[in-house]
Amino acid sequence: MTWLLFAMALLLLGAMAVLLLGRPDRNVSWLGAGSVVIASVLGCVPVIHVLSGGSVEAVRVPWSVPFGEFFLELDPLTAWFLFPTLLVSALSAIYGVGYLRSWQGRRSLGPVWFFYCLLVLGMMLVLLARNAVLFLIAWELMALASFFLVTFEHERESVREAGWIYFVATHLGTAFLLVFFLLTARETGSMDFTVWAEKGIQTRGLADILFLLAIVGFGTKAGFMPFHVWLPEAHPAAPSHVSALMSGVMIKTGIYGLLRALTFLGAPAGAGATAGRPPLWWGWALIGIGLTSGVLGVLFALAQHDLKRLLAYHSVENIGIITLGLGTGLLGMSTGSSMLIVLGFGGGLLHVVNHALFKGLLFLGAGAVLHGTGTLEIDHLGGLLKRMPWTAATFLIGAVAISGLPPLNGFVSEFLIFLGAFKGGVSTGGAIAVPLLALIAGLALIGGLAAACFTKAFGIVFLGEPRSEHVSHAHEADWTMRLPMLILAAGCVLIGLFAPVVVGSLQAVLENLTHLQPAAVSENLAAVASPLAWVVIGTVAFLLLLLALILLRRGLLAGRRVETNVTWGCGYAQPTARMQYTASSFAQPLMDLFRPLLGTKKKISPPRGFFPEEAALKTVTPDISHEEVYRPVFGRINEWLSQLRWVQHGKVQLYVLYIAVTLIVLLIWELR
Amino acid sequence: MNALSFIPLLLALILSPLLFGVINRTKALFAGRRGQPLLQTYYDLWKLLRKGAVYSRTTTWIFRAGPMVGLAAAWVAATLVPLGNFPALIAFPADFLLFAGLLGLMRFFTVVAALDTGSSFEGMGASREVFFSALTEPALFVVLATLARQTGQLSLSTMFEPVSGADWLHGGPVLALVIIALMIVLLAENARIPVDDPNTHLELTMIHEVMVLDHSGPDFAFILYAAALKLWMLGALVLSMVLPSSGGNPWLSLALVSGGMFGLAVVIGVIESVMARLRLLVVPQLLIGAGAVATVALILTLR
Amino acid sequence: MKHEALLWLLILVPAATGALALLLRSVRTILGAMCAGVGISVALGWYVAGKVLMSGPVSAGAEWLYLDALSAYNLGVMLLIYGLSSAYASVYFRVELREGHLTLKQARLFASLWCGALAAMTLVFISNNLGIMWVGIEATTLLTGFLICVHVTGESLEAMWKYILICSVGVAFAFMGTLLVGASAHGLGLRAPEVLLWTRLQAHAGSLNPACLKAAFIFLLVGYGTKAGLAPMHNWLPDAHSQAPAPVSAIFSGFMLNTALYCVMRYVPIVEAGTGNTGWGLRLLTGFGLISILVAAAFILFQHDLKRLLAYHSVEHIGIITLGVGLGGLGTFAALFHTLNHSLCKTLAFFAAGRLGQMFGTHDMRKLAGVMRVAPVWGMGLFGSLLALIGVAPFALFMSELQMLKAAVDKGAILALVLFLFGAGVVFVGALGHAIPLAWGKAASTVQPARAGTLETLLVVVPLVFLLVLGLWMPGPLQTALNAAADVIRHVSPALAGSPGGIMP
Amino acid sequence: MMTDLILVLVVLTNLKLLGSSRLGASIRVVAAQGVMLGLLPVLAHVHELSLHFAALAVGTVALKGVVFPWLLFRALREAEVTREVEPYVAYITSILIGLAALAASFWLGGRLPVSTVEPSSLLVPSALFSILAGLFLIVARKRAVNQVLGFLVLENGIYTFGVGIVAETPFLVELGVLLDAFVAVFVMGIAVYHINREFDHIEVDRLDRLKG
Repeated sequence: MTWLLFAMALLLLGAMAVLLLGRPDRNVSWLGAGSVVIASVLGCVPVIHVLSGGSVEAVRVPWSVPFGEFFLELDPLTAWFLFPTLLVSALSAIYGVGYLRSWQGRRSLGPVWFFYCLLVLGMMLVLLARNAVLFLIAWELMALASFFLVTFEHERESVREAGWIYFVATHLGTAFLLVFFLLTARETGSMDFTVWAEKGIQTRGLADILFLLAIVGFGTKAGFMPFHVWLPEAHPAAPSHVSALMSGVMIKTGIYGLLRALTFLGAPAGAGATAGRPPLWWGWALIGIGLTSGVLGVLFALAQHDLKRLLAYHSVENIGIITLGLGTGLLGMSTGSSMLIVLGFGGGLLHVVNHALFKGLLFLGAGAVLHGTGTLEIDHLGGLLKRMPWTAATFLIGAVAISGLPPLNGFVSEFLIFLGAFKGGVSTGGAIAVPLLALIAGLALIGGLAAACFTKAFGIVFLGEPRSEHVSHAHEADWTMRLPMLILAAGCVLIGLFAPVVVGSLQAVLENLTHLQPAAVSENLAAVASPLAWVVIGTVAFLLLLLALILLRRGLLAGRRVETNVTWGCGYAQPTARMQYTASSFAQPLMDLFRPLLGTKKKISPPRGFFPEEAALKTVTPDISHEEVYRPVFGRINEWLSQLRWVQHGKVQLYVLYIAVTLIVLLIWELR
Repeated sequence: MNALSFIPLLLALILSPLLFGVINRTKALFAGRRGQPLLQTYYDLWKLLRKGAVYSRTTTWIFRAGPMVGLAAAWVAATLVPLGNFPALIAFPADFLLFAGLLGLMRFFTVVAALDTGSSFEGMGASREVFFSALTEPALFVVLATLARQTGQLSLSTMFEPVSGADWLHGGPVLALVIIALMIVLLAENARIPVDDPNTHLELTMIHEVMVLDHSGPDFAFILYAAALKLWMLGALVLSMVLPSSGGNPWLSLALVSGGMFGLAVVIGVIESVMARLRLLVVPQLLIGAGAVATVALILTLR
Repeated sequence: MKHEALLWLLILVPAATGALALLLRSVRTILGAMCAGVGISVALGWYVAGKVLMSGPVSAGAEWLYLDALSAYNLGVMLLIYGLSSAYASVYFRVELREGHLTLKQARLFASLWCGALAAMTLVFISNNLGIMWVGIEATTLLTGFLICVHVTGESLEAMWKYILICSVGVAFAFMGTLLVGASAHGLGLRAPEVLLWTRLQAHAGSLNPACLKAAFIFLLVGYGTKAGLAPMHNWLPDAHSQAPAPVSAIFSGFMLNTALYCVMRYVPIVEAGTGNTGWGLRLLTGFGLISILVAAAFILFQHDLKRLLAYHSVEHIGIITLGVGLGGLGTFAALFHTLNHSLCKTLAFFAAGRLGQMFGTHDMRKLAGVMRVAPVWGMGLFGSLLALIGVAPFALFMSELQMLKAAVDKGAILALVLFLFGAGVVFVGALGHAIPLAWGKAASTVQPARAGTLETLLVVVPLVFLLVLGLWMPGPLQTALNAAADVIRHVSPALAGSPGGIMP
Repeated sequence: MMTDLILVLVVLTNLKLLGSSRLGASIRVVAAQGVMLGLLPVLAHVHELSLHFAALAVGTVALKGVVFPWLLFRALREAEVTREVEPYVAYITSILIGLAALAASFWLGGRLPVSTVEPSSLLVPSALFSILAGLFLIVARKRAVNQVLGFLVLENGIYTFGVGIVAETPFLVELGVLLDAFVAVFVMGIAVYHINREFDHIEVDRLDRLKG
């Protein structure tokens, strides 16, 4: 624990230092990044210790704030989330040094690093806090810091708009959390998470209400449909290393919060006894949310033209997948099936880490593209692989991983969830089977669409011929930006190759989260580890065969005539870049099929005459919940409140009349 | 695992190219031609392997990696597929996830390799490929879920065991529906009529063929072989369900499966001869239909 | 004893300074004298308040002057605000002077009224006689009336007229209420001079005439509520705030409103005890609080004038404080804490608004944009205080509102909770929508940036840091003070008074 | 006996105010009302007439009867207006409303268990009525002067009430009231003066630039 305290102190110091130092920017970047990196390294020590079965560590310091106590605890669940947080924070920080270089001189970098340190600190506190007040403060600190990071390029109108949407969304979410915490506090008569976990919520109705509150409150941060509106706005607006941090780990604090909340609602405690079991509909609800977020998320991603927006929607999708895992776990809780619990929660938790890795990687890659070409319009890019080989290679790995394909990490976590769903769906009766089977079909669809989306993203951005001038002056990122991407890519591969080991490491966190018997957990984990061992064998075989083929091909082509020529274009001698398939045309068939869901708007000016001068097609896919839910609701409230304008319309007589009426009405009412 | 368990793999590796021959023969017969020799595919492979290669200046290592990844993936996948009474070389719970994953990987790289050429035709093919596969994927998984529910098994080798009359009696409709769905998946995944026409070389109409336009020499050989393997594997799955059980006699079952595979090839050939390729706009309906059929089967298992 | 002398001095010092200001001959000396006088009374006041908070109430002049925890706490906060505002006023008017907007006459008028208002407000806090307390409020109203139109313009006159008329009516009601309270004590055998002494009434609260007391409280609530800016009696407030010079708006929002609210708080324990502790009065307070929050929220949404926006924020926060008192228990504590936070924050906001207004020459937020770039220091002050005002953690206002929510939940006042959250949510959405362009929007090219001096920087940084610290750490003394003050309102018997048991879990 | 008479007169004067359009006349009526109220305490406490009441009476009469009218007439001269033009509520309606208010005041007065020194059942109701009438004048009239008058009537009402329960209200406070009323009117007078100079009218309903 002391290590963690040191780490946090260091972050605080770093924050203050960069703020005070201010200039020169170069050193500021190194100072900020350095403190984050060292803090992360320090923090990882106890985290790994706890995850490897070490004892839970806690520190309680009285804190002179009403109901507040500086109570931190590092249990496996916290450690599990803390690990990716620290990792991605450190890597993004290193990346940031190179990424922010282009702003040097134009803008003092002190504030951005200040808030970066605060954001990391906030996330650590959120994960560690065991006192409601402390948690809320940390939660808000996180929101505030990230708000200032999102609005880094506040000269741009769109960025300011995004910042507004983001802050409003997260703050309204917090409102629900406040109610959640205060109601729980009232029920248990304490502000202490450990007490909450012990007592749990016994009254069923209240537990249901709290569950819903938690879903809205934490779901807003995590990005459940339809509370996700801020994601596609904020992530593109933020500097890329911040997007990586936010999308990779910050939104996971929502998932963490939801899990933590479940431990209060008497759910996990009841895994054994029928007493505290959650009702079935909780699991149904989560699976429903997961499917909605997953399918709609990936569909909207497919419809985007901006690379970072696309990635942002994929975060929604992956949060959906994680939620599917949690839902499976909850169903397990309701039925007391340790298999479902372990596979469901295990898969969800593992996907949390995996998504942190590859989504972080992908955002960093997108950042490198932006840094190199100055645009994120997918249809303006192309052929970048030749100019940015490292970025392209790592991005490819990320793309394969996020599509859930072997041999990478995405496949592993989805394997767990799928396996759980199949086992449950096969063995049990309708009430459990139906959501699980829906999950199977849905996850399969998500997988197919994700593959489609990332073949598009990678293929159009990095392959083919450059589609615009932007690409021509593209340049590969420097090592500060490359190194983090390489490390993350390595992470994706390693988790894929050592899947059984990784799955084994879930032991501690699952015991801690679900209160199952260690035996129950370990045997279920073993039951999934053995197939994964086979998967790994298959993977190795695959790689060996691939190697063999490479050698074979080289042998075959050795000494033969290998010529290069233009792409065969059915007789076109010189295929120009304009003739290539664009991202929009690539996605068009799927878009047309799902038009009803997406509400894509097309603006076509078709070619006219014998020698058409120009023709244009423009498609925009506004966010459905933003358009259909929030805009109307906010508009309604707005116009409803503006009915009150006349109250203040300038006539003093009227004002006195209000007073008189108030007085007389009260008198008559109270003295009647 | 004993020697027998290598049989499905070996048969797949050796005989898969023959399927194309049989299909083409059947079609030729229907068209009243003599048609190419049965072993034509082998000749083609051999010829291609001995050729040099031409590459587009646009392309990168992705383009070269595509075919090899595809073939390697197909090989590994082949180890998971049972054949009639012969269980697969490797069988473990939920091995079909790895199977599907490998096919997905194969597709992923074929597609990016196609996009690597920067040709609009191959882009078009790629687009259609991902479009259709995104629709077949759920269908395939629902089929798997149905079988898993029906048999209570979670491994290809045990799920796709030959079915006895008894099974047909108590689960007849389910099996029938599953077979239909799986057949459609097979045709779509292997770019056969009615989804795609491997014969025409009018790019606009094609999906799989057009994606590999620019490949040549050994690369193309790999692709061809991988395609044959894919056809064989999915075929094997369908076959395993329709084949009657052969009381454990290896030779009998060997005869059964090899006969069965080519019977299947003939069926495909017949389908291709009597049906026309569907309009592209209609294909999604067919695939979604497959998913629907599979779902009906699943619902039947739920009651 | 010497506390007596001090209590008298508290009124005399500012009064004397005010008189002196009329005689001085140069604007700078006037401002200097003003700051000096305010400084002295701040020192005195804090000393006395500290004494009281440490070691119980003091009284003087045959109990006509009386200072207990509640009044001491409010006095302390008021003096803090006054001190800051005076310092700021000197900065503000120096600029005016440089630009030739300020004549000697105006300076004299301002300084004397400024100090007079201080004396009047002090009188409100230290008088034990409810009648005198009322006189103090009335005097404040009339003195500050002229402060609004230090610069005579059409708008400022209109604002002043509305302010004077509405508040006079309100205050008249308050007097009616005071009389009724006196009437309710009829038959207790209290001699005439004693009947309005708060301490006496407090002692006999149980045996006052309930019906009469209810009527009295309604009059008082409406009356003082008008002065405090509770909806629907708030309409004078945005006009006055938007037209008065920034330092004046600062004390208006910063503490004049709270002074009036303090008078209401004074009556709460008496009314509660008199009406048999049924929470009758508290319900009224809750109602007014919620209405104020919602009305303010509505007007914040579509506001274009920065100072009017801040004024409506005052309505909202006064509403929040009232709501807290209405919730009782922890809510009272939170309300008093919120008083401090809001006053600091709002004062800072008006400081910034004033200086930025001088730079941009307008308060129209459609023209007033990009302040963070034009004037980093004051921009930070404005943006920071706005964020704090809309309840962003880790600023102190978040804390007090959190405690208030807890009070509501623990009391089971779910409707109040929901309405409060709804209002706060609307305010957040609306105000943030104003604040972001304000901070980063595209500034008009005509605006010339102004470097902020040391004093100005201090005026921005000190309150912000204060709010930040209070949000993350509540000093023990403050907590005991708040508890002691809250216990006066909650009417906890002296034995319990001051014990943290009131709020700690 | 005398008290009742005065109180009745107060009520009547109020009704007169509601019905009159001439500002001059209104001012005089209010002055008269002030004088009567000034005498009220004396008459109410004939038996124990003390210096306190004497002083109070003198002060009241002086202020309400002399100073205020003077101030207001000055304001009138400044503004060169003599009559209220088209008020929000027509005079007849005003009087009817006034009667309704009178009824209401009696009802409320009955509800308020205030024990007055001289048990006069009229005192509380007429006080309340004055308050309501004053409010009505402020709300329903356009001329600033009229609103000052309204405020005065309101103050008179409160004063009446104060006198009624004078035993409980210390002398000092009463002087405070008088003083405040004085200053209030003074301030308002100056304000009217300023307004008139700034806008060359004193029609309050045209002071509506600040809104929203």
